[in-house]
Amino acid sequence: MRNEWLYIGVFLIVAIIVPLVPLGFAALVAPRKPNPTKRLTYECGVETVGDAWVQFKAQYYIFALVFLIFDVETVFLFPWALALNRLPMFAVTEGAVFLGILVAGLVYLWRKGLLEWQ
Amino acid sequence: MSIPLSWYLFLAAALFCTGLYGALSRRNAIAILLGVELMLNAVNVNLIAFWRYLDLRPNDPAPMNGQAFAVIVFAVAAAEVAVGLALILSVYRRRKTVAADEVNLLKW
Amino acid sequence: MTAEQGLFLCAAAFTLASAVMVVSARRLIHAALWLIAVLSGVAILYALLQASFLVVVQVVIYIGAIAVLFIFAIMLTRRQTDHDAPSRWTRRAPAFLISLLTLGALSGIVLAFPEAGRLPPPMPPDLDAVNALGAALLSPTGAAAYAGVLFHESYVLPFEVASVLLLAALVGAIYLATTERRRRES
Amino acid sequence: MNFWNDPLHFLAEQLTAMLSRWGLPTAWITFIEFFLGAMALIVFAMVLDIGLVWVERKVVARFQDRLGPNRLGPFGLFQPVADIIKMVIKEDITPATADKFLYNLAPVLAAVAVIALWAILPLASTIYGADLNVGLLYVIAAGALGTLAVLIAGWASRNKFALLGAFRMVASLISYEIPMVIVLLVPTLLAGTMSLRGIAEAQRSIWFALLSPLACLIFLISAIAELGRAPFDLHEAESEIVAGYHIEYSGMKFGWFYAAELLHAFTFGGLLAILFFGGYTGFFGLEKLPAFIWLDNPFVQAAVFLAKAMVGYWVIMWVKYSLPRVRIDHLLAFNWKFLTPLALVVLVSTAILHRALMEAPRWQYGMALWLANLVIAWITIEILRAQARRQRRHQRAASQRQQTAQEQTV
Amino acid sequence: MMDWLLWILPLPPLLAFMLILLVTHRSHAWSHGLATGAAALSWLGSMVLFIRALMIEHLGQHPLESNINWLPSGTSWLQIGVSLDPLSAVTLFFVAWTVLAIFIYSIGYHNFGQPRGDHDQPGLPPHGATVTDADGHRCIVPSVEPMYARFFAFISLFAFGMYLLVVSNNLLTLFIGWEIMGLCSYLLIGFWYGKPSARDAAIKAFITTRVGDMFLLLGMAWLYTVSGSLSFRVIFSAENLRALATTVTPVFGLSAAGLIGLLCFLGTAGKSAQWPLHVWLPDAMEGPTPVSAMIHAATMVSAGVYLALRMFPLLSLDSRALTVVAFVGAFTALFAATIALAQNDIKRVLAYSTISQLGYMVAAVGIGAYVAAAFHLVTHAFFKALLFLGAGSVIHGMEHGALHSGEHVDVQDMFQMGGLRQRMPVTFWTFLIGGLALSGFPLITAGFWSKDEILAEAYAHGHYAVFLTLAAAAFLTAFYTMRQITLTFLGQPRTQAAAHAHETPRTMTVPLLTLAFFAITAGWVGIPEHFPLLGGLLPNWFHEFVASTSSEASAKAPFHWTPLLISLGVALGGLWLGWLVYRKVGAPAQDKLQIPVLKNRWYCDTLYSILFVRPSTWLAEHFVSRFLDQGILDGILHGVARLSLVLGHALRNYVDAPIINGLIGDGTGATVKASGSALRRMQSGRVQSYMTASLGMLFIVAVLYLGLRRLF
Repeated sequence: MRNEWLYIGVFLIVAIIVPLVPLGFAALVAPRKPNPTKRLTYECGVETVGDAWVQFKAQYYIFALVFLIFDVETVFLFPWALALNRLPMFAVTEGAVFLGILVAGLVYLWRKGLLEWQ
Repeated sequence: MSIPLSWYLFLAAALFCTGLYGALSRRNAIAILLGVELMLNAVNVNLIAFWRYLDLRPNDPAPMNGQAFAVIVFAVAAAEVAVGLALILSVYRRRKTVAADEVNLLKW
Repeated sequence: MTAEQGLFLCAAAFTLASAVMVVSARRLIHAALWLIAVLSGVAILYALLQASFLVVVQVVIYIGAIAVLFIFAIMLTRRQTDHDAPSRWTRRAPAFLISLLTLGALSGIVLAFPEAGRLPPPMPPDLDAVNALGAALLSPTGAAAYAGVLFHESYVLPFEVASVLLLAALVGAIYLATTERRRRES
Repeated sequence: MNFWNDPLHFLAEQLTAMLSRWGLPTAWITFIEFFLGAMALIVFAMVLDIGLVWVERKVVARFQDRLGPNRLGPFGLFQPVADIIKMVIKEDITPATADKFLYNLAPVLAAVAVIALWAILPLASTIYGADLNVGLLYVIAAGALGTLAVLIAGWASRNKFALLGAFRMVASLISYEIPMVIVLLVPTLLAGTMSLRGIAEAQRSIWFALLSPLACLIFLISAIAELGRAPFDLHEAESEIVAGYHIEYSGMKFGWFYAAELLHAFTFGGLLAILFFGGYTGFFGLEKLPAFIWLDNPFVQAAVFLAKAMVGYWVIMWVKYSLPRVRIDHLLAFNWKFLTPLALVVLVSTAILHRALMEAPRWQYGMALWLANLVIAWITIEILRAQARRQRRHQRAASQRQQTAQEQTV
Repeated sequence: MMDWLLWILPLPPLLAFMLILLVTHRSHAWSHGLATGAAALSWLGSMVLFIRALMIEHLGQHPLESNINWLPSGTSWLQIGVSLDPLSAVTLFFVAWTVLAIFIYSIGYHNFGQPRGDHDQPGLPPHGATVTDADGHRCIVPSVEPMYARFFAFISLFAFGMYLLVVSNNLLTLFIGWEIMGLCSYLLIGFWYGKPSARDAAIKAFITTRVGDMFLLLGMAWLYTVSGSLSFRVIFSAENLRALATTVTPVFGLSAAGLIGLLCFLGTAGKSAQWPLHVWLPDAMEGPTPVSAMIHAATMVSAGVYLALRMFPLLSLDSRALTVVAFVGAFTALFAATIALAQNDIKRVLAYSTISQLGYMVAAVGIGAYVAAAFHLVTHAFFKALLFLGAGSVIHGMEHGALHSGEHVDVQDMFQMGGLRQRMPVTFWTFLIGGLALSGFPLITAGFWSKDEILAEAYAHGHYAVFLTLAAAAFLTAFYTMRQITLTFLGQPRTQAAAHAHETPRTMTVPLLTLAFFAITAGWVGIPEHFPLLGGLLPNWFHEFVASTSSEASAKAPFHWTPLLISLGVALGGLWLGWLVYRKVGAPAQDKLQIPVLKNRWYCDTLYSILFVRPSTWLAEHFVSRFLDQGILDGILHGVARLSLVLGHALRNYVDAPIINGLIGDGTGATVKASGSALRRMQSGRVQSYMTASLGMLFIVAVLYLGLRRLF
């Protein structure tokens, strides 16, 4: 297992280098004549108004929140799915209960109308 | 196979204290949470190191205490972040600030 | 110094440096990104410890979800959190002192720890860690044999409690994060 | 072991022998081998990517009833080369207000997130980078990296459209990751392992797509969403937010986003093949016969795998160019109110049946799973129809009310 | 078979609770159908178990028991189990009966079948609905409770908690049931959360009992560390008891057994409202009357005494602990009785009498009269439930009358009543029976036998102080009981409402009759052998049966004339006096006994403010002015502020709340609040500084500790 992770580490390093090569090459050959107008942020030719880092609606955050919780719960389920073959039926029911609680959360969101985008 | 356990423990301790410093010194509530995350990660490193070094024994059916603990810690961390950030957001919504020392709700 | 030690030292240095950046970066978004660096460093440490499952889970949960959540939160409170003005030294000095003391105390404990100098035992040859973890989390009767494998521990209760905890967190966080208006609507 | 039935390890051994003859320490040798192995895979992926540019453009053209590239070389085969040259020599404009480091980091990260998948993709039973025992989770992790790249790109280029696009993209990415993860549990269950190779091997007798067609379908849908291609490509809705998170990118940096997207699509085709269509296997035990033993040759397997992946890629393209873009509220509602619950149901039913019928004869086991899927699909469709009926009734009632109102006014 | 029955015994109410909340909360009939059905099932099971228990020989030595491993956690197990021994059997008996009766009673009490109120809203008692009857003229009738289903859900959950507590064979599940009941009590006291008084009462009850529970938890933890288990069998095994008795704790040199026993006893004090934690019970009367009857008279408060009885083997190892218990009990008995004299609210009188009766039981435990305590527990459960339900019935009738006559009277004020004898005969007779039982009317009533046994034991074992206190309390009890009966039922109606009061529906009267039956007969199972005339008629079965539960239970006391005569004297004298004083209360109602008590209250108040409030304020001022170092100190001062607040509330409540009937917002409270806020001014409320401070403290403490370790 060790050398597998080692391999992946090496692989990732190479995977970082490879994209850099064309970029560097481009940096060498590509023309560079910047001027203020060119370096304005592009808003379909209209003058940029205000800062781009505007505040965003909380709904995005809510989805991220839901995602986080569900993600954790599903990650919990992977060992369950693997160990299933060695465990009695009881383990399946446990997982079902676990999922049931997950679903309860989903139902709550649904009932609260938080899954609607507005 | 050549790293003594203490290396990991020292690293974890350092990480923990960095996080502690962040949690104590930052003004911004979110930054404080970041510090707390560091601390949690330090704890996890410890747990896994203990699992690898003390929990695992050859010719023994893989004890998983350390990993189980770590996974639970993941869950706790997730919950903590979710609620913490939500708190910060709601406070921000009411008071338009996330500076921890302006939020002295514990006072009342 | 073996290659492994070298790897460890690199990973550790990387992690700690990024950690320092997390607590010192002025612009919060950068702090969050440095946190991601720390998390990846920790993932590397897990890999060195041969806890594959933890490596991926670290990336999936921490980098994939928690960090994203942080970034979202930062962007939602941008008006305030763009820069985190340096806190007064009256705050930082005691904090630093305390952390230093803690570090000292922890190091003392580590030094006093008899097993500290220990080297890792060889991994059990046919160890399917994730599988065993699942068994540990789920095997209903603590020390009972399945398929000839004996589990010493059983974390059924924590397993289920974790889901309840997450549900509670979900509901609570949603309740906090949604404004009264939305709540009245629903 | 000869080159023909285990090329990688054969070469590796040769190399080891040679290098150790030169007296390098083993650590170096392993490193060099890993480096070369990684290099080989990545270069292969890159070449494939260039090919994909051509395929994509050609296929788009055909779908849209055009000729597509046909000037440069036979069938315009050299078109992608020209594209690349164009990309490279274009001026690379960085907005003045951008966060430089992150701005440059994002495209690389996007590329890495995709390329990383190739580290564990088994092209054949003996041709693979690493046989990770947590392969599936690794795939998800790579996806997380991609999300990050999008977020960084959107934030760093400090442009309203970019940030909005990034937010939308991330919202849909993370939303669709849920059903994907859930549905990834199904192959895990059936194969009893998370290593891609193990999953592929487990399908020598029967494809999981037959055991659990619903899971396969859900995976396909969420995969398309993960790729952020039409109909789920809100993040680059030209009409609303110009080009999404990579609006500010030009030249090679944009090129990397583009290339990454193509390769990503193909990779997911491959994953679809591995998880549900047997990956490099696929002769249903025919290869066991002495006469057809050659079917198990790694190169044949690789060919089979690439063919399957290409089919998957084709389907994805097909969907992309025949469906209109969905609205974001529809996107999210579809995921949370339909896909996720369905995935959960499929998972639970599969788990129960799998555990209950583990010892049963294989055909019973297979039939049970398959029938369960059919039943679930039927029930789902019924529910949907009922809802549709209700909606229609409401609409009709509303329109009638309007009519009566008008009549009264008249 | 028995085990199985034991295991499922508590479950029906729980299921009913869930079903009502999840499914049937819209339908009234379904809800109370489920609840009463479940209660009936548990009742049936309890009866079966009870009868089986009677048939088994030596049940005390070999109780029915079964354990299972519940949940694995790490490498250890949570083990739970059930058991049935004589004590739990008799408890089961009265719990089953009272619970069932009260469930049925609630149907009528909440006006099932009546129309919805005109302007009722959830969280407030129903105001009544206007209906036009057959011949067309409109009149106001009681309206149905808006949160009908919820009420039944809650009491079902409560019943579950009680059954769980009774059948459990270990402190763990006992504690779970205990806490469930605490929660339900909170929910039900605050059932009409529209009323601020109800809200405050609920919170008060919850907090106060929590104080007791915390000590109980401490005791449990200690017990677990010492004996490694929480199951009674292990705890009370001979060697374990010996170990506990011999180990000496640093606290007043009590033995571990005594200390743990006292800690658990504090839990009892909280649950069954013993001084100084009794303050919540009177306020708890804000809840609907069935709640007062079930939770605050029959079952939950009995649970406290039940625990004390369970812990008796532990307590009895340490004489000093026993003495403490005895005196707390006796004091509470007298204390509460005196207060009950001054009450005008029909339910509050009963509330205080409950406290005082519980005091009796606790005192009995304290003097080692194990069986007598259990006996009084049973009889008291019956007649007190009867009294409360009767009171509820009276209130209900009065409401009816008030709605009819349309005048606004306090339908719980006894001085607004009178002459209800003719209007509500059933209620009157049953209430009379209950009242006589409470005041220990000789020979026929249950209360006489149990109370007499306690007095006899106290006398026989030479606890003369306890004996006299209890006798005095008995006298007062008889007095205020008669006062209550006279004011309520005898004489002439003092208000229109009373004149138009109306007998309550059968769903309420039938439970009354049932309980009345037991209020008489329950006493006959425990008639001492040597009692003149009646002695041999019935075997003293109760003593034989229950005494076998615990080896420490003392032998029966020899018969003496003195306690008998005294108890006869006090009972009859009190009754007669009560009638004498109150038989001529005119329409402009005034009470002769109020004034001195009021005076007394002021006296206590000043004394108390001198004793406590002044110093704390002084302290506060000086700390504020001097060591205002919010970086380090505010953590501690924060604690100080909290402490003084809590302390202040506790003291304030215990001194004046009883006397001014829980009137809120008096001078003392204000002063304490002021001092508290004065202290609070010095705390910044910043999380970080707290954390820094606490960690710093940690280090300082650690350094000190280690340093001292080095030194010594």
